Amino acid sequence: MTPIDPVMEVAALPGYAPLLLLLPLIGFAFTAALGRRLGKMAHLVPLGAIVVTWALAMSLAIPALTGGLGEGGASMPLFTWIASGDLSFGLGLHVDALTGALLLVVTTVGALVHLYSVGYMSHDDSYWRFFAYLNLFMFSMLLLVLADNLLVVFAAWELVGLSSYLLIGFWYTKTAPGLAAKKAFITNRVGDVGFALGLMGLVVVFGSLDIHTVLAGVEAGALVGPAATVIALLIFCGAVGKSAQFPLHVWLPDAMEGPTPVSALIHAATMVNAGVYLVARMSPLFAASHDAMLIVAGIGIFTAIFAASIAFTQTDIKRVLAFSTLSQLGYMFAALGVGAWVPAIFHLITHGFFKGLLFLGSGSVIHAVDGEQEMTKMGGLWRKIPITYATMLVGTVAIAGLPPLAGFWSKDEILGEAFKFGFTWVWLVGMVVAGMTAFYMFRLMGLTFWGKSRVHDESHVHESPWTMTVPLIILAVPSIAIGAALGFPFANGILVGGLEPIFHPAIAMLAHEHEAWTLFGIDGLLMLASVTVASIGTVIGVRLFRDDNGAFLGGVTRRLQPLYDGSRNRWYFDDLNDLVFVRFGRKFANALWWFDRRVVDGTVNGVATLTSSGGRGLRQIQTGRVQNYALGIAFGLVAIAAAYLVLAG
Amino acid sequence: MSQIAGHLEPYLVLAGMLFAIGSFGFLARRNAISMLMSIELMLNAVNLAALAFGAFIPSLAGQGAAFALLIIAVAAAEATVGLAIVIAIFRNRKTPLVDEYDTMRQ
Amino acid sequence: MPLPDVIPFIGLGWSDVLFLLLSGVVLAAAFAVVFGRDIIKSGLFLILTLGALAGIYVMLGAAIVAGAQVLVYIGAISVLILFAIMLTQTKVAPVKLAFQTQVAPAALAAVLLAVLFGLAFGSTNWGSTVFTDTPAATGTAPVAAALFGPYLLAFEIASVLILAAVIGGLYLAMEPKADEVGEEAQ
Amino acid sequence: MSGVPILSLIIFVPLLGALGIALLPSSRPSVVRFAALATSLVTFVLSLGMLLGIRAQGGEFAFSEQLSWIPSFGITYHLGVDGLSGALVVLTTLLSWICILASFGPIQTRVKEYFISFLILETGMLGVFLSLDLFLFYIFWEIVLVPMYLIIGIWGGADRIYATIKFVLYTLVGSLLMLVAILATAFSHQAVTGSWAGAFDLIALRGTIVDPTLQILGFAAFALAFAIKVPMFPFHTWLPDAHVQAPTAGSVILAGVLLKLGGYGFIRFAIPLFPDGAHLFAPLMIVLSVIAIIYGALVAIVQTDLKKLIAYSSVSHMGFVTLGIFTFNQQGVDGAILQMLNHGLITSGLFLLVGIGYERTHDREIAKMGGWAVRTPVYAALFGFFLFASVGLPGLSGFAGEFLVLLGAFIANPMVAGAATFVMILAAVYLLYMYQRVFTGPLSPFLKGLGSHLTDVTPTEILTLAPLAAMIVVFGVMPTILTSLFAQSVQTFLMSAISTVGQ
Amino acid sequence: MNNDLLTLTPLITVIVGAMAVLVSDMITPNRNHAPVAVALAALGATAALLINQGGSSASALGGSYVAGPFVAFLGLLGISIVAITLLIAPAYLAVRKYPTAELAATLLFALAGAILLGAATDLVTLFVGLELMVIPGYVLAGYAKRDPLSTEGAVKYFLLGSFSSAILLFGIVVLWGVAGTASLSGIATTLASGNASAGLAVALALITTGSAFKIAAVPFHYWTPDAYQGSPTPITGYLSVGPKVGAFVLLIKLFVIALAPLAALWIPVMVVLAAATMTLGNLVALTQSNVKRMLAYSSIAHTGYLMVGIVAAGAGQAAGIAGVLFYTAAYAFMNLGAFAFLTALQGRPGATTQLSDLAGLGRKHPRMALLATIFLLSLTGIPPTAGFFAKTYVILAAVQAGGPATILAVIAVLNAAIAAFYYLRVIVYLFMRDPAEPAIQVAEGPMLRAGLLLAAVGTVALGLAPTPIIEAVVQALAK
Repeated sequence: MTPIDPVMEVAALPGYAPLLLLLPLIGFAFTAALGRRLGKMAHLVPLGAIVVTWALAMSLAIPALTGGLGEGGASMPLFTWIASGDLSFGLGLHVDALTGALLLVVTTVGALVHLYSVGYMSHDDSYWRFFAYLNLFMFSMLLLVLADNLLVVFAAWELVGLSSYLLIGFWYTKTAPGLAAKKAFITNRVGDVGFALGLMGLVVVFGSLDIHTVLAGVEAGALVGPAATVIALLIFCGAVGKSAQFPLHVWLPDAMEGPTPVSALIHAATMVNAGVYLVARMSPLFAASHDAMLIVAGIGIFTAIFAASIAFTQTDIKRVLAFSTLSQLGYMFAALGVGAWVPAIFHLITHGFFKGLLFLGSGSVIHAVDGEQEMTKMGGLWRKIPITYATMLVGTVAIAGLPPLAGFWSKDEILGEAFKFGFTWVWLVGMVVAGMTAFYMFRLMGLTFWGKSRVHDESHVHESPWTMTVPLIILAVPSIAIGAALGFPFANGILVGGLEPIFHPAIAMLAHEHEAWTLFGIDGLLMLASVTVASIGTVIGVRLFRDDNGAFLGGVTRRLQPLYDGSRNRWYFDDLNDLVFVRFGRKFANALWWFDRRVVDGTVNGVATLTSSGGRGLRQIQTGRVQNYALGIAFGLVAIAAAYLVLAG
Repeated sequence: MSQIAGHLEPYLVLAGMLFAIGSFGFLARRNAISMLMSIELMLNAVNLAALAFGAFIPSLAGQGAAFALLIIAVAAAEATVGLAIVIAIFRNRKTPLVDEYDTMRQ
Repeated sequence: MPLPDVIPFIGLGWSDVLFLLLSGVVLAAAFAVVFGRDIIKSGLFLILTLGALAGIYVMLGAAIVAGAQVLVYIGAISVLILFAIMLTQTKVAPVKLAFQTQVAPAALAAVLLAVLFGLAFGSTNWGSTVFTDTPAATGTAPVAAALFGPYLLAFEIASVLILAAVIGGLYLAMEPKADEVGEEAQ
Repeated sequence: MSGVPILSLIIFVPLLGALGIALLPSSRPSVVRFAALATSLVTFVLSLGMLLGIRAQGGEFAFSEQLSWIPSFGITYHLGVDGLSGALVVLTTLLSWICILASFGPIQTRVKEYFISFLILETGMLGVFLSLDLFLFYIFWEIVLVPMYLIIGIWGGADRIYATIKFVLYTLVGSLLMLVAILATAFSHQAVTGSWAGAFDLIALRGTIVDPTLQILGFAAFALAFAIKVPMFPFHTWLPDAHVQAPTAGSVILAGVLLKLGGYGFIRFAIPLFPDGAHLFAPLMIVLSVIAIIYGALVAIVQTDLKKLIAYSSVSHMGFVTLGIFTFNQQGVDGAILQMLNHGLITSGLFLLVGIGYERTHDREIAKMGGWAVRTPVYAALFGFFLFASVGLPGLSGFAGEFLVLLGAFIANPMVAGAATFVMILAAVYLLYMYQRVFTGPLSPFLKGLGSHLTDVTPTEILTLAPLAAMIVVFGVMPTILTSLFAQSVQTFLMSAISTVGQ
Repeated sequence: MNNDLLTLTPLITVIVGAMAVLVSDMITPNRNHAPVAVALAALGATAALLINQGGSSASALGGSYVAGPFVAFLGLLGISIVAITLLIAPAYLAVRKYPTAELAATLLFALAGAILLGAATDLVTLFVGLELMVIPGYVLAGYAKRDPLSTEGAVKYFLLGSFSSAILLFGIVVLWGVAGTASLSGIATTLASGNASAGLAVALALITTGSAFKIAAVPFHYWTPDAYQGSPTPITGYLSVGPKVGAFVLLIKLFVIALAPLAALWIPVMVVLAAATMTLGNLVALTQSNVKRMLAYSSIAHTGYLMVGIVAAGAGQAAGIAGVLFYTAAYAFMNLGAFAFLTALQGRPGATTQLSDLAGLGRKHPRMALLATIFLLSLTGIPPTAGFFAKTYVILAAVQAGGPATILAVIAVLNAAIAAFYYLRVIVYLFMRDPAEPAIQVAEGPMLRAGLLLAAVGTVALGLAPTPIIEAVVQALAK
């Protein structure tokens, strides 16, 4: 249990690094305390805090990604959090390329969502509360990515869960958000149990939860075999919960009950990526267990196709996006599973931007049609809200994986490496999913913007204020360019350069042979294939939904009724959960409750009644008649005499 | 030569019998006065035993009588109080049958 | 001619006969006391029992106790008893009035006790002297010696005891005054 | 400072206050109230002073006082404090004044008697924590019963008499057997050393009890007494009844301090005196603890009464305490003690909040509530805060204790930890399920019916909750404040807990 | 002889006091307080003499009376019992038009008997002393001679009492015959040498039965509830402690001293009796709705606890006797206190002592209720009261004795838990129920208050600072 010293030399973080955490925290505390009195001014402090945070974050992220901080990254110990005997868990900050990648997404999208919310939430009574929660989330999320100790990561893990709970349940006077919030928190907790147990395992093995100590230990081969598999999978449980992978995916679609900016920030761009981050961060641990990798890949790719198949038939605009998020996260896990760590993070970044964009766009749409989310009640909106339309189109193309937009680059790398590392099945499914993605995204576009309008009162439909459109436009930029920016030239763009060292140990452990990237070779073919699939999906989608041909669609639906219903009802998975956990769980708990009252407490009261009834029985011998008493005495005398004679022998 | 009267045991056995008879009377008779009589029988049995011991156990020579006299005195005192109590309750209850004095029970 | 000190054919001494006779009377009379239905007769039989016992006391050489027996019991106690009988005005009683319902178990208990005493006293070795005839009559001297020696205190206290009993008895037996009312409640 | 018998002061100031109050006219309840508050505040200040002094003083026990009391049996009036008892003492004095303040409104009948009982109760509890003489400890242990009996029985709810008698009898059965064990222990010491000197003295007795049967039976008797107090499954059923019937302050003290007496007893007396017995029984205790943890949580899910729900959550949370103690490793014990203190802060807060709600609604039926947050946002927020603390959210004090206990359990036996960790889910289930039904959604007809009576928290009420909330945050961020405070005690405990035959 | 008289002075003073009481009553008839005053004076004088005799042990009349710390302890205990009884009784008797003179005199006679019991060294004196203590008890039980219940109780008490006296006496005589001596210590030595014969076994059985009756041990307890319920409440108080103390002195002298060599025989029987006694007493008390009768049954239970001490003593633990003595003292104060409380509640003739009568007393008469609570807690055995320490003492002795005694100790504490239920139920009625209608009339008066206070002080003092008593007890045993 003696800690193993980190192998890589670590630089020191600049002194202002803690501000990344303090600013949002202060913003939260301030707004929570005084926001109520500030009315419509309540956003100033939180927004300011986040903007500054963004600037600071960039000043760290960019060097980190471009190797400016050195391979080991930079860190700064703060204070000991929990200490017991020879174990102590300290809070410290650490920034390296991986952190940088996350900072990039988190702070950028975060800042934009704050700005966006100024407009989106302007009519809400508890405006201030929303911004307070947002800052609390930013604090937690940044703590999660910056922490250098897994216990702190776990803490942040729970805190983002809390913020997510608070924001999903933001409109607490309605019933649905309350339920959704509860569901989200509890489902996450299921994963966290595994996470916690995994951490305990690590403590027992390494005597520390300091990330570098642990990883160094793993790389030194201190953890192998079943133990490695078990611990890796336990930690993966946490990721599955937070990143809403099958079977813990159920909370994410419901989470759409929260305000749309929240969906964009937490449930698309940042928090749900925490799982990916964690697995990537612990890459050597997973690399140490082949089985663990397989399971990660399996769950990832299954979630990808499973969610996509559901997204096909959803009519709530935000739910479609939610399922597509699941699907895309599945992609990332598949990538992590096959050992394509860099592409996974790459996809995390690109997805963060374009999914954020899509969600904010959908928010703008909903805003435009007075909170309507059913796409069946939209249509033909492109003229009314052109900016929203344009930006969302960008996002759609990006996610569909059509070159040269962001999605194409990351998705292509994932599929490519999956194939090259011999995970043909992952590759195949991935291709299919790529096509499906393109299809359902254009279905979304079609139902929302094209064809003739199904909005009941068109007069109200209006473009959103600049506070909302500006973020859309800003986000459109990375959705278009960041793929190329980070991913070109192929297989050794900036990102690869930055992240390679991070994953080097893991890659080394897996010993994947890496031959050079060849445009006119296997890589080119794979690229061609993925583009083709995406295009096919796109074409079908556009073709079917460009203008209403309900008749034809109805026909198809009818022919595939069972499949359609299954997909529409999320393959009945929530009903299964409800049956097994809620219904049976309640029955079981009630049984215990009965047991508690009747058996456990019953015994206690039983003893009491027994005693008193014994008393009632015994008092009968007091007949009130002297001679009965005397007879008792006489026989007592005889008995005692007999006893003595026996004892005396 | 005597076969019986010269030995201690017969007297004790006689005392035992008398004691048993007395206790039977005490247990079986309903009338308080009869019960008092039975008690007197029992006390006399004790007296007999005391005297017998006094007569046959060398170290107790002469003490038997003294003990017996004390017992008689005690018996007299008991009887006095006993009768007084009987009279008192008879005044309240108008019956000497003790098994009817069972207001207090359980 | 003097009597032979052993009765021919039976082999018992005269004292034995006397003892058997007296104990026979004692037991018989005692039975009569506890079984007789007429309480007055019971009283009289009690006197008989006590008288016979006095005889046995004499045989045990305790004439003084016999005397006290006659004086105290056959005098005082019997008189008290008769007095009580008058007071309670109970004449001959039918069996159900004379005897408890628990007569059978009572009999059982008594028999058990009798057997117990009989066996125990019979079988025990008391380390007692055996006399050719009845025990020698101890004069009054040793009794007095005992009473005014080791038992002096007991003797004095016995008088106090009787005093206390008399006081208490008087209090209880006295008629309540007119102005005093009864109560029934505890 | 060492000249002043500060521990005796701490113990008996409340008693003196009670006597003083007895002389006050019952016609002036407000005077009585403030007299009680003043007394408890003085005690609180004294205890804080003591806490600061502990570190300064060397040795295992600080400020110790020892006076001969019943020399014929070597029974002495022996007090002493270390980090562990010091922390618990401050918890007690803190909760005491909070409870007294919280009783200002609710208690309107027989005010004088109420506060007298309460101060006597405080004396009893403090005495238990500060006694180092088994006999003295037992006396305080029993004294605690009486005022609690009255507080539940006189100022309690409809079914109070059943509840209070159950509470007292249940506790008595355990403690009386403990008395026999105490005497047996003392006698064995006398038999070995030939003198009564130190026969009842904890420090003198530790490690001297060699007789194996006494080790086993003695531990069993002590453990029963403490298991009932904690309460461990299956001796817990008095708790829900007592909690539901007790007045708010009663529930707070019950959950905040009385349950801790059990855990403290294990650490201070049962295990150090009978390490062999402890090791023999440890597996059983661990199993029972895990059952309590899971079982309490599951049963809590289906409760329909707010107080009952929290009562069962206490069963679950206290299961962590016993689990941690019987891991016999640093993490487990550290965690157990943290858990005791934090449970004291958090659950007390929850009971206070339930009481505050009861003041408005005169009801605790979850089914009747709903959408409460609509009317009283601050109340709802505070409730949420304590609730998440109870869920064990990192950053709030609940987490550190639970994690360390689980870690300790994992080190001892991963299976056990695996089972116990599931309560992370269940705790979230029963608490959030309750919160969602009571506070979120549209305002329920029942609450609507209350109209203007459904006011938000008053400044006084906030004053009772603020200190708890503050400490929950502070100890959540820096639990090391506490762990370093009682580190020494834990070391000594682990030393004395080493079984002479166990290993 | 002169010396003897000096030694006997306490005894004589009590007896003379009794007569003086009667005389004073003749001089000033219908003056209820005069006799009490005289009696109290006599008690005071006796106490002074006893204290003066104190530790030094002297024997009189050829050793048939041995004064010393043991006698002093018992004497003072008896004096406090009688004194408290005399303080609480007059108010009760006055409203019911019963005289106090006979009460005072009778109590003093009984006290004389108790002192003699303590001082006796031979069977004969022991028996006479016992009778002198017991026979006045019959009178007292029937003291409310116009009250059918009182007389009924008296008849039962007397009949069973004299029956058992006969049994005990028979046993004593046979023992006397077997041992060939009346001296207790002499008996011990003879028995130690010889082996147990059938006759001896029977004697032992008779003695066990007789004394078990006197202490009201199951199954010889039947007289207790009826006699206690019937007697006038203050007198019940006396009966429940005075004769009980005496009876346990008898047990100590007969079993622990004279029959010690036969401990192997009688300990098992005592263990069974003790267990049965405490259990039955508590279980039945549990079902009583009349507080007075409940206390009667509870006194049976306390007999059981006291027997634990006897068993321990039989097993050779001096602490056993010490425990018994301490317990008797504690029990005297707390139980008399409880009955004094009931007496106060019966300010009106015809007032009952049902639990329901106590409802809500805590509001109307807080002080009275507080005192009652002290006595009840002490009876329950909650520290820091006399009752707690008494229980602890005998249990400690039992634990020391080990073997069956330890099991007995466990049974005892479990019983204590049962007992807690019915004692606490009284407190429930006092404080947790609404006042009963019509409200009961509480008797007042300085004497009553003094009696209550005396009992309360004793109860608390023996709990908080038991040391003096313990030392007195230990010294009393150092012979």
